[in-house]
Amino acid sequence: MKLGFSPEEEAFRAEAAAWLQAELSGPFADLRGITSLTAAPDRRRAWERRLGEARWGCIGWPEAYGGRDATLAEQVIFAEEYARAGAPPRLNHIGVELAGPTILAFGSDEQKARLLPPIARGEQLWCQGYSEPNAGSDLANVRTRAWRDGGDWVIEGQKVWTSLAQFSDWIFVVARTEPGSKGPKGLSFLLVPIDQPGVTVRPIRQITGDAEFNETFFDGARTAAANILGEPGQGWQVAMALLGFERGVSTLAQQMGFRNELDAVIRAAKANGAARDPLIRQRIAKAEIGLRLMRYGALRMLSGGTGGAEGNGAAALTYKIQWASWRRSLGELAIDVLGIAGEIGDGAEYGFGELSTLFLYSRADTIYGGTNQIQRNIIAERALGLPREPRGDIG
Amino acid sequence: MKLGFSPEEEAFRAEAAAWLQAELSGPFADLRGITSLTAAPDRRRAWERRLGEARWGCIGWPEAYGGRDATLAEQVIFAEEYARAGAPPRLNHIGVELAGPTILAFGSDEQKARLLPPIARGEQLWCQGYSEPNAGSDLANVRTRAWRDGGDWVIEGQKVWTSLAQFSDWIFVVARTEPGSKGPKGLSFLLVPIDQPGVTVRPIRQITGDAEFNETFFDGARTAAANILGEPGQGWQVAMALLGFERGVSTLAQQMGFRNELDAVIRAAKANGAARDPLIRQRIAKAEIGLRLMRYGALRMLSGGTGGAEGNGAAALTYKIQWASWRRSLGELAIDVLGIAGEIGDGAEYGFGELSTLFLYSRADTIYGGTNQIQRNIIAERALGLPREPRGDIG
Amino acid sequence: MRFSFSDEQAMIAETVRSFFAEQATSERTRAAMETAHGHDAELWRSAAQELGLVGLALPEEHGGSGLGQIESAIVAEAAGYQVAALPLLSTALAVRALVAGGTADQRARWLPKLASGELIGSYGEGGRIDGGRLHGRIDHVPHGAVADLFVIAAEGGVALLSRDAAVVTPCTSMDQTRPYARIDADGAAVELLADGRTAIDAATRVGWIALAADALGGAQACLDRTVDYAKERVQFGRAIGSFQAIKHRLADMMVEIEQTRSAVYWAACAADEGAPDALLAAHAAKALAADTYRFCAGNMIQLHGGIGFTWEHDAHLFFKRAQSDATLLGTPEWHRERIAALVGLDEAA
Amino acid sequence: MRFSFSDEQAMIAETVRSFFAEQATSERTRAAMETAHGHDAELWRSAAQELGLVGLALPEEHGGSGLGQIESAIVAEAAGYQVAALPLLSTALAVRALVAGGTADQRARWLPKLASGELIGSYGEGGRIDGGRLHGRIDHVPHGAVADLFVIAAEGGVALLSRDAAVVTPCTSMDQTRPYARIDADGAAVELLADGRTAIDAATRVGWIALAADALGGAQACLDRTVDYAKERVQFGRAIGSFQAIKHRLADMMVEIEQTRSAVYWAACAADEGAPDALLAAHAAKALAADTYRFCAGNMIQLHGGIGFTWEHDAHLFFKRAQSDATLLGTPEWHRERIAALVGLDEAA
Repeated sequence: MKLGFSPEEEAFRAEAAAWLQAELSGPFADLRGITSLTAAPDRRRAWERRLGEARWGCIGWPEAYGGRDATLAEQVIFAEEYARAGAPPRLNHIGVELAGPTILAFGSDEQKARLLPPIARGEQLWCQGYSEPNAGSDLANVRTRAWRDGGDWVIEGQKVWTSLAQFSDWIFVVARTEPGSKGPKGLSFLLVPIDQPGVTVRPIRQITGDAEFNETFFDGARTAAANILGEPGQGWQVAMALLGFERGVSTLAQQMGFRNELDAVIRAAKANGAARDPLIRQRIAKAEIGLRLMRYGALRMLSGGTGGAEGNGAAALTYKIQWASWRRSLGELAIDVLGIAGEIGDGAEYGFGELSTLFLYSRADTIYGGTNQIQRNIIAERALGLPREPRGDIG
Repeated sequence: MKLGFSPEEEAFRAEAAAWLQAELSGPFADLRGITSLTAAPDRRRAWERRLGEARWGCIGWPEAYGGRDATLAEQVIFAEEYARAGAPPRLNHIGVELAGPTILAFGSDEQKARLLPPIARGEQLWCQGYSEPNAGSDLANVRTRAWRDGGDWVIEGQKVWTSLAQFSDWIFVVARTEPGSKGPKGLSFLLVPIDQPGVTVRPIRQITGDAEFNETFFDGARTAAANILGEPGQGWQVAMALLGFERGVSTLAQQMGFRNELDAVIRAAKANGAARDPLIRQRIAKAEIGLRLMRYGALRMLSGGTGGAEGNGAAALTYKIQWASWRRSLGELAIDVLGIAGEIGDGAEYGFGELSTLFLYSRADTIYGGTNQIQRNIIAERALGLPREPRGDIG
Repeated sequence: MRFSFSDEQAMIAETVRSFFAEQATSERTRAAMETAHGHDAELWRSAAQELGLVGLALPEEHGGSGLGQIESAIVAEAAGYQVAALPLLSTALAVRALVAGGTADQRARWLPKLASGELIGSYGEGGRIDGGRLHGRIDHVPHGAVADLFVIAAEGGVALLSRDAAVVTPCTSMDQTRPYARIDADGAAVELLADGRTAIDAATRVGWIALAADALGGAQACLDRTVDYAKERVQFGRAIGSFQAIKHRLADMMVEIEQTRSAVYWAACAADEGAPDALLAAHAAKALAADTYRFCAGNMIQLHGGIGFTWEHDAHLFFKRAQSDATLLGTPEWHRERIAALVGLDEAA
Repeated sequence: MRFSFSDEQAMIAETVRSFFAEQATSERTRAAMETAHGHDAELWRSAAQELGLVGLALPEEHGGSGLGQIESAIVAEAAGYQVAALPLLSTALAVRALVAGGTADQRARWLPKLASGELIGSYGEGGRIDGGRLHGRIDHVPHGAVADLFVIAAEGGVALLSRDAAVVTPCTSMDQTRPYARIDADGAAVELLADGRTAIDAATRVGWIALAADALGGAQACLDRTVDYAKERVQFGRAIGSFQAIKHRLADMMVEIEQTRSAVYWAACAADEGAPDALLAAHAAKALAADTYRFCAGNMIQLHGGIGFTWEHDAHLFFKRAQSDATLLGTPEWHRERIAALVGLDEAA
């Protein structure tokens, strides 16, 4: 057990920091400090390409596909330096952290050679099509259908909460390819180009007034037969493996965003005197503890060994509910620090400052990507071995 | 809607207060201020008789059975004055508040005439036999059996958590009288004298070090055939009705005990300086609010009208979880106010001061009489009309 | 002693519930939200003139019905149940300040017009009075953009300010059903109330109870709508209301709501009866109701899943009004701190 | 950078878990509790002499194994898992104070005997030192009734006190597995440590981590035992572990425990590496672990139902030790207040 870094690792840190510093005070200075997931999409597309050119886009991937074969420590360091430099959120987060690793795990050599390098070069952006309006937490209740037509798959149906679809080139779609099948059986994992007449992206306005998520409609959308990951009918296994990648190194980048948010709360509390309130102080301390422990929890997951009797595989199942609950609490803390002033926006349009928006937006955290209720089921059943919830339909 | 009392009611208050004052500074001065449910049983038996003689024992009952036909307001007033006078906990709580009302509701004229007056006179004390070791919250899972033998019922089995059984003359027992029946069917509600060879009472030592609850064993215990309440097989209906009486005027007396406990916490906080801690102040304020609202919640229940769209019948279902959770929180507040000093007892025997004992003892509040989990089921199913939990056995 | 509605109160409750259910629909509320004034003028006219709801608690001599806080709470609860976009609270604050602290002339001049709904009132804290003129900025004035008359608790006195005497700017407000305005008073001519301290005390106490009642209604609506949804929405082949996690969360909401109901009507009744614990009751009601509403509205979003945080669904209206109910006229923490003082924590041991 | 046990650490963990599971049984713990000294002397001898657990983190020159806080936390966690009745904490406090602040002579004289388990140490705060003599009363000295040597942080310095120089009275303690004693020192002759401030800082930091590790082990035991019970216990014809309310409560316990595990080993590792955030980590571990343990032990009682609050069942041992872990050496609130200061809340905006 060792938390410090070796001299070689510190040298790597210096290299990464220098490159980021040069770019973000030079050609990409306008992106420094952006935290919104939807701001400046064109410039952030350019930034993805720049990362790709310099091979900083997917450092954990094999060199053959545009990565650096970076060690865990190097990935941790790069995530830290990326955030420290004030670099913007990755527009291709889903391509880099979810689609890519899944293609690495399930793709054929042809697919890997064809699909991974454009992600690594920052040329092709990805989004995900999991949820459906009637499914919600019941991810396996897929109604989107696909069937073979000549050399193509044809897709009919609707996905929802497809974040970033408006900026993406590709979407992966879990579709029912065996007519009459139910639940997790008979599904396939298809990779679908977005820029085609059969795909329509419609933004969903949220509680914040903004629209970050979308509904995506597939109306005779087509993709080549080669764009299936795994075998037909194996879609559920691929999809579940992909969800596992959500608990990867990208969590560290996410945490850096949280760090910025907590720092903003602390600044606000100091500015308006809330920092002297013992109740607020306790809550800030709890938030600080929770944030630090997200980092060390992630390092435990990534280190892969056993920190306890159960091993870290089971512990990793607690990560989603942990960060989601933490951030929702941070939102509540933020608005309580601001007081009534936090309920006033500064423009004529409906919209608020960063911390008030955090209060509203963070209500979604405990819902998307598996509600807290679903997470507790998963922990209870998979980590603790308690009996499964009975389904009402397919048992 | 009116919270104040009329001049006639205030006159009643003066009469009750004067009588209590005379008794508790005169012949029963030694009982004043006692809060333990098990202390001084012989003297408290005498006190029950004195209450009975003066017809203060069961004032809400019909005059024919020893009561006063008191109005709701008079019952509220007496409960308040009883507590204000520092009178001890009623040793015959279960007879007065549970057994009596159930006999009134389900008893034959013969049973009422025979059983109620001795309760009203304070001559016969009662306890209850509901829970069984293998049943727990699943009250209907009764294994205690009873069958007719000549003019008697004969009882075999075991009950647990029979509080006050060591001081009681009678126990009511829910027993299975239809062999092979399951769940709530085939049960009967029997009234059984305790002082007989077939009944053995064994105390259960608790987390506090004390023993307030008991196990009660029935080994060929007998009771006369006349001592069944309702028809054979109707025991479950009788038992459920009895549980409803737990939400009666007696809640006000219980609350007066809680008032004393909260006052003790406030005194302790002022004495050791914890009262200056803003976190403690918030918790004390919450406790104060919760306590007040128990009173007004009880008055709403007892007033019987509609305070909201659902009517108060549904609202009454929330009372148990409300007081139990409140008191458990009060126990936690108490020990936090005391700090580490609260973990030290003053004698050589294992045992602690009132507030430390409250901390330990109150863990039981959210368990006995239906756990918080069971209470939430009841509220969700009966008040909100949500689907019932499926049983694993009898559907 | 009877802690349940009288027949008349039950009738009022029935009437106002039907009224708001029919009139204060989601469509109309959203239309009012779009104006940035958060005011359904047609609904206001009906409420004030047809039902006389605005003047309910006003003495009859001033054009009111001479009822009390219980009846006012019934109205506020029903309006809250529909998150109605109406200046009920702001007007009640101004009215109560005038009743308690205005001169006879001020009362006679303003109260009948406020009671009839002809004028809308509001209340703010800030600014300073100097030589009969109000200076400075007053923030967070509820429904200020549509108010005609303001009671301003300023340094140096409590002022009556006409809308045209100062600059009133609507604010982009998180809760669009009770939006705030800002007043910039650059030496506006004002009248002083006769007894400012009494006016503020009376107005804020009424405001606490009104906000608590609004929160009670809102929380109950969150529960009712979520229960309905939980019975209909099917996931994993079952109504989600059959999952114990959902059931228990809904039960917890009901437990809090029922305590809040006791608190609101205790506070209203104690106020009407002038009971010794009336102040403690008002603090308790405001503190608890705000927490309950936020808890229930947060759970409404959570239990609705994805649609619960869309703009299209009403859940966010409740969620934002809950936040506003919590911070306007004192946070729950502030009210509990007052209770801590009232129970004697600052007295010698 | 690797945040998981090394092979050697994993082996130590395996060894001590087996040792405590076999030796620190409920029967032996209860026998130790009955003595009012809360000390299983046989277990202590085995732990100190056969396994060398007491001297684990002591430099080899003083008879220790030269390991660090990580290994000490592994031992404390394993002991906590069994609520072992052993003066591990109290001795660690005395040892660490001596290592950090004792003179060379003091270290040489006492450390080997403490490491071997021949002597038991403890630590207390209170009293005052005057002319080389200790006066006054020192409360809440853990395992004081069986300790031979006390480090006393008094007004005027940090003293080394021998058992026979003062009156030591065992106290009836809520947690009988780590009972307190009271010391009455009526001018007892003491030696002063060379650097008292450093001694106290080092001892308390080690104490915080040790208590956090004890709490981690205890909380994990509460979870494991309750999971086992929930799988076996049948109510309403179903294993109670099939009810979602129970499942979710157990899941919540695990979520807290896993964060606590990260906190404890972060704090231990940061201490060993002298990391800049070591102090913050120690506060975080103590605060969180105490809350987690109380939460888990409370749930253990709740989910066991009636038997959970009987004396006969072990749940109360965990519940009481959790309370003791929370209050000894600073409450969670105190530690969080320290963190609030460390993150700069008292600095200018």
